[in-house]
Amino acid sequence: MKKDDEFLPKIIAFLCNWCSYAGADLAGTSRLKYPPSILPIRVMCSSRVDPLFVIKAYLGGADGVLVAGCHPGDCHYEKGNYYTRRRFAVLKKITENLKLEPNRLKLSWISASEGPKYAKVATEFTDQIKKLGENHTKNKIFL
Amino acid sequence: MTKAIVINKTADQGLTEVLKFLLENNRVKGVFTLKKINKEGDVSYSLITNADDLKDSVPFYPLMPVNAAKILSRFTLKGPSNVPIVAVLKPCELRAFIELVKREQGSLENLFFISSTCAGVFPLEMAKERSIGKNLSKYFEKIKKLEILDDLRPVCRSCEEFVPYNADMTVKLIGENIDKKSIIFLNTKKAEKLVEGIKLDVSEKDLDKKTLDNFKSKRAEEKKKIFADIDNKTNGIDGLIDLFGRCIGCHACREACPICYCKLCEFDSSDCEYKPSNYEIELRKRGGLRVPPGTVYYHLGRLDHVSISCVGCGACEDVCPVDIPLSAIFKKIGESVQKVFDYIPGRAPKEDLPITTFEKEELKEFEE
Amino acid sequence: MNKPKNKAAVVKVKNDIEKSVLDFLKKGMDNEIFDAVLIPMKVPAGDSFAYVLIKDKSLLKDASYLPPVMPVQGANAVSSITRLGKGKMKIAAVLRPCETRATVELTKLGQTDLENIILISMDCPGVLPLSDFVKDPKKGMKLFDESIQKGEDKSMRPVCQICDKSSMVSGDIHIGTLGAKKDTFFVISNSNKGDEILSKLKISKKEDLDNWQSKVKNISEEKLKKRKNAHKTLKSKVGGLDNLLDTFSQCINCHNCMRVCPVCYCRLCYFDSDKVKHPSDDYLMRAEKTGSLRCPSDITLFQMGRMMHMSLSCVSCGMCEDACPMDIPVAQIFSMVADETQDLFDYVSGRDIEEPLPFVSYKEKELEEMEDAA
Amino acid sequence: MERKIGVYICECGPNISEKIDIDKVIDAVSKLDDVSVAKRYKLLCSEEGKKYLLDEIKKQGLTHLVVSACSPRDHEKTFMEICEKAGINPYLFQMANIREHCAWITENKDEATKKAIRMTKAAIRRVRYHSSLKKKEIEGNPDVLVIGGGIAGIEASLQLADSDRKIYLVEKESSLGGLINNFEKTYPNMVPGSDIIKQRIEDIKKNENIKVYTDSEVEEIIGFLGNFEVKVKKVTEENEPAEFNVGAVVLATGSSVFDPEKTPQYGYKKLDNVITSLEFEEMNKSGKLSLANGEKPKTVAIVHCVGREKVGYCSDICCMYSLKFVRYLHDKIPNVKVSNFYSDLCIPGKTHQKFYEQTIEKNVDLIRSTDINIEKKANKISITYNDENKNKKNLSVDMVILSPAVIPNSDTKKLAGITSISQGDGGFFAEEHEKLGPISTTTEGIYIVGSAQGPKDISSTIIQAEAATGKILTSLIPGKKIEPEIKVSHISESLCIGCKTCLSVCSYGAITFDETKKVSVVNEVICRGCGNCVAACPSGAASIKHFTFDQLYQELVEAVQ
Repeated sequence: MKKDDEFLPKIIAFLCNWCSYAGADLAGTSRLKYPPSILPIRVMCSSRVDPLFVIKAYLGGADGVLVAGCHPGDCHYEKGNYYTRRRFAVLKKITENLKLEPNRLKLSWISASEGPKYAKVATEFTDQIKKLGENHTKNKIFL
Repeated sequence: MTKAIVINKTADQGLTEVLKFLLENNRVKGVFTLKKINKEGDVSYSLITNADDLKDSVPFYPLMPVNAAKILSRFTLKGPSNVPIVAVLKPCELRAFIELVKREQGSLENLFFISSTCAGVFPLEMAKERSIGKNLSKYFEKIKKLEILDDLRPVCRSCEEFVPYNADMTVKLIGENIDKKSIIFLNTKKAEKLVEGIKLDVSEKDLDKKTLDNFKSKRAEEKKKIFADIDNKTNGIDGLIDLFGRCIGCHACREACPICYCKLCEFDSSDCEYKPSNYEIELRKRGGLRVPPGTVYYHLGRLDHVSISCVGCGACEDVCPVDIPLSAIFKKIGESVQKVFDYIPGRAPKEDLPITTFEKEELKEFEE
Repeated sequence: MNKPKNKAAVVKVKNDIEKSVLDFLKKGMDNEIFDAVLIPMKVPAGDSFAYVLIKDKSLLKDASYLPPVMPVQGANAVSSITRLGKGKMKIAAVLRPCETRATVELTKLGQTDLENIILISMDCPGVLPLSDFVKDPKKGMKLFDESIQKGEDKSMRPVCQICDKSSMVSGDIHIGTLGAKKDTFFVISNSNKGDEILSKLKISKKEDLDNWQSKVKNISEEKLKKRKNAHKTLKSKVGGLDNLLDTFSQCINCHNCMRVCPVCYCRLCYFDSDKVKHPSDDYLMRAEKTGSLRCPSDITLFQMGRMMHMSLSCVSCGMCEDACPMDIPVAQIFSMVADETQDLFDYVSGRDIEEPLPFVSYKEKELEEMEDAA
Repeated sequence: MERKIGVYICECGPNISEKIDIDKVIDAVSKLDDVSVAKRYKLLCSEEGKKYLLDEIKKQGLTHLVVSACSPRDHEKTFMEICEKAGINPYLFQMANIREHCAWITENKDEATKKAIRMTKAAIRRVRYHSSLKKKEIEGNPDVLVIGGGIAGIEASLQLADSDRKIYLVEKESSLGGLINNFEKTYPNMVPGSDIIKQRIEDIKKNENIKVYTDSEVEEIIGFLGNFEVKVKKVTEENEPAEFNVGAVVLATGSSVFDPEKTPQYGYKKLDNVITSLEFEEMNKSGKLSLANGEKPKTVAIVHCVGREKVGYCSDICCMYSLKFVRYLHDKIPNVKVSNFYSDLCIPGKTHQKFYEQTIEKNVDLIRSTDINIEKKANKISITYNDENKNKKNLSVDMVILSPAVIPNSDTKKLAGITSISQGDGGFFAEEHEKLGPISTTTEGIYIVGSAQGPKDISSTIIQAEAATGKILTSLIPGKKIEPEIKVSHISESLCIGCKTCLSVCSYGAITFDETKKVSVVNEVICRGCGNCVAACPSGAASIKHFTFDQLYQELVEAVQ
């Protein structure tokens, strides 16, 4: 187990193809710098992100999970992200009640033009996770 | 004030008399209610079509063998009943059925609902031991005095939704002299029409709000305790592992849950099977892994799927072979999830399921 | 498999047998005979046990090869690991005899791949009823240990009390404790895999097994007697439609018995499928026939259907009874039925992987007694 | 089947090679299951690069391809084409974006390398669970259905017909032309409305490419770009609806006006000589420009923005036609006094300013006002209002013309239901995107033209008609096959429990319900593949191609391991 100062979190980032993934691309092309903690998984729409994926990621030992999509109203598929938001809310409530470190989960709206915002979210979320430390579920046997 | 039938008999006998009238006068073709089914006095839900069989009916027997919503769903799944049927349900069962109807798992058409202010039921365990019979008098004594009987299921002791929604008739079952007088409120025009011409005195009455509020506050107290207790237990991942560690993966909770209506549960599907390589990865990470895996995942996933509609009926806990305090967990989380959308499952058939609709401006507190 | 077992290896017990068995397994891992061990382990809360697939040897010390309860049927654990393929790891699976036999049945049914699995069983004293145990685990542990000391089975599950196959060897290696000299136990090989392992571990099969065999023989004969009697009384109690209905009167249709049954391997049970969902009229019609219809209906249909589907493979492991929220003696009833249906074909479920399932094979001349004489 | 996965890592010149130790990545992945080759190359998207990849796939006999390089948004297509050329299904391919998401954003080379390894491994794991997808092609029907016989519909029909498209033009009234029929003249150049419309109607009648259904309404439209089944019914008779197939649909149902009765302060329908702009156009065209008692009005008030607050938008055209009315009045009634009550004047466009200036030279008062109230005083109409300085004022006139807000046509709602095109602001048909897709809708192949999409004057309407024509001509070329989305949802009939959750979350009406089997069914050609229904389905009955549970889950597993 690493010491916290050198601890680099593993953060799964579900990015919608049209906004957030493009935003992340822009962060790259603008050579912005953010921690290599973010591991992007591309989906066509944030509404594809089944809450079960988030649970799986958490139980699998991901130190953080980010779900990012187009801003409400700008969804490439019209309404997808509104449903994403509702599903996320339910999941968040569950983790809150079970004290399952709800702060390891994050929902963000990042548009294709918001490269800087993506870098900011990535950096801040990483710091937040560093404060929380490692997700210990990765050592659990009786899951 | 509401019209109400008043009979100088116990609630059970009183309602049975009304049900008899309905069957004999062909107002309904069937009565769905609890009924004694053998000499041992075991009680089960029954669909009664012959008025004589009503003699064994015990509509308000304090037991929930299964959540009746599941049976009504099975009954109307392939289409509405072609003939009028009256069903006597507990408030939580009625709410569960409404939730199922919202999910196309049943139909309200041709069904009349009779419910009651619900004093709660005994654990299934006691039916197994056949010890409910000797506790009946105690049960009614307590409830007359608006006291909460300790032997009742925790989820009942802490239930604040004991006044039914969407019932055509409501029977008074909480408060004084329920053993002498049975008062059956006719909440809907439907109900009034149904009992038209019944040879019993009908008068204007009201559910004594003060009594019920008083009772509700006691339930609220109980709930505080129970929630606080479960809150201590649900403590992060280790808490979950302690809670669910003894789960044997029988998934009876799901089978008993009225809201779990899927043909094949996601958690029994191939999606949840570990491939050899997945085992290898997990072992590399953890050194060891429970087999079959996914115990915590199953319960978290089920929480995600049902919490929005959980009516807190407690069926899950009743059937758990290893006594996991499921109902408290699901009730607590259910309520806090439902609060987010100001949603009470089964309150109104017309109300959209929160997961099938949205507001453009909402839930800002969940975004960053 | 099933070669005559007249010789076996003998292992010295250091301080206690459990440790020695675990030690034996550890040696197996040390010598890379297997990469992982599937074995029961106490759950963190300490109120039950669960199967754990162990790769990190240090975890072995917390394992227990003979837990006092059977919360999960080991066969399900094995199939969970190998149903989708044998994988790269060689795995030693420590299972009770009935679990081993269920595993063999599942293999015949294509639900497991045993190529990389080494099945290790032991003389089984039975297990305690699960529901009692979880209510007071400490008491349970004590009770179980005492019962073993005294060699009693009265606190074990009813179906364990009448188990005549508690030492049946159908896996690769069997840990024999019966008839062993003080502070030793037998390691009996039952397959080439088994022999291979013993030789790799440099344990030679010199000791002869008469002692163990005769002891096992006595016990199983005695238990068989008990079993026959138990079944006889049971038959008089549940025989006949009325009695049967009465027995299942409290069934709440949760299908738990089916879901925990190791040989009920279907993904979606026939009795949960659309085939058993009918239009409202059907239910009403049936109600009208008798005046009222018990709901949920078709309880007996389900139980008999299940007998039809799995009684030939039933290993009387008792999972169903453990999991029944209404304490219906399902396991006893099924063991009774299973004995008779399996007798028809002189079949013992899980006895031998080479024995074909009765329903996928036939003899040209058989079952005359079932045919119409005329 | 035995998998042979080829992993190729692009140096992208210095872009990746300087930031990531590519050889380390190669070492890390070349031992993985099913990986038969892992190599680096200087620039895979270059012509030589593509050729190299093509040869490699063939030479190595690869079954699956993983490319660690730039963003799939840049070059996924490029490499998929190479797969196709090389004879492996393009969907047995996965990209790891180690440039934008790794090389360019990470300071430290070791860390970048570690992340690149992780990302590449995840891609490798994912690709093992990919399955071949077959390209779908359908023969698109080039014919077009145009709903609405006003100027918008007429213009679209004629333009399309000129390029030899067969047009079905449906109009619910008995004659074509729509509102313009009533306009004596049109602003800004005051040419008679009939000039614009008459000739066109004649052309339509002559054109055998155009089949006109008057007194008819569309009853049903089911399908997708290139293939819509249409039912059209005559409103007047009880006969079987006409059925035909088209490849595209133009919604040109136009608009009507806000009912001033909803704003009683204007006295409409309560007082004589208070009329709406449309009534005035008719009256004016019929030449009987007079009061109820037959006399000519000496003083006329024109009230703009009637109902603007109620509908919540500016209707764009009212100011201009209200000024046009001033012209009408002065042409017909010498020295008539006209007063225009407005709240904000809307005079956009390069020619309109001139029109405005010429108009106000005439005997007309432009009164900026609020809180207008109209009553009868003696035999005159009295208008009380607050002027710009909030002073209460009063004016008596003989006649009041109300210019009500423009609202969607009454049957918009019905059509919205039939076409599952949602109604946007003000109840007009919702365009796909306000700026980027002003005439397209969420259903490919259905377009909105004219004031069905929002208040519009004639010229903008014609612009839109031309735009729609362009879209249709380019997307539906006779003989050319159209390729619907492949990565679409599928709902397992055996697992679906029929709760309709998926139906309520689908934005495209791509899911229908089979009432006999009580299961949901995806129309694969309408589905856009967002995957919303998949996440919504509790029993895992819904799945989406190329983003299956397995594919995403396995990618995830590798990423967190």
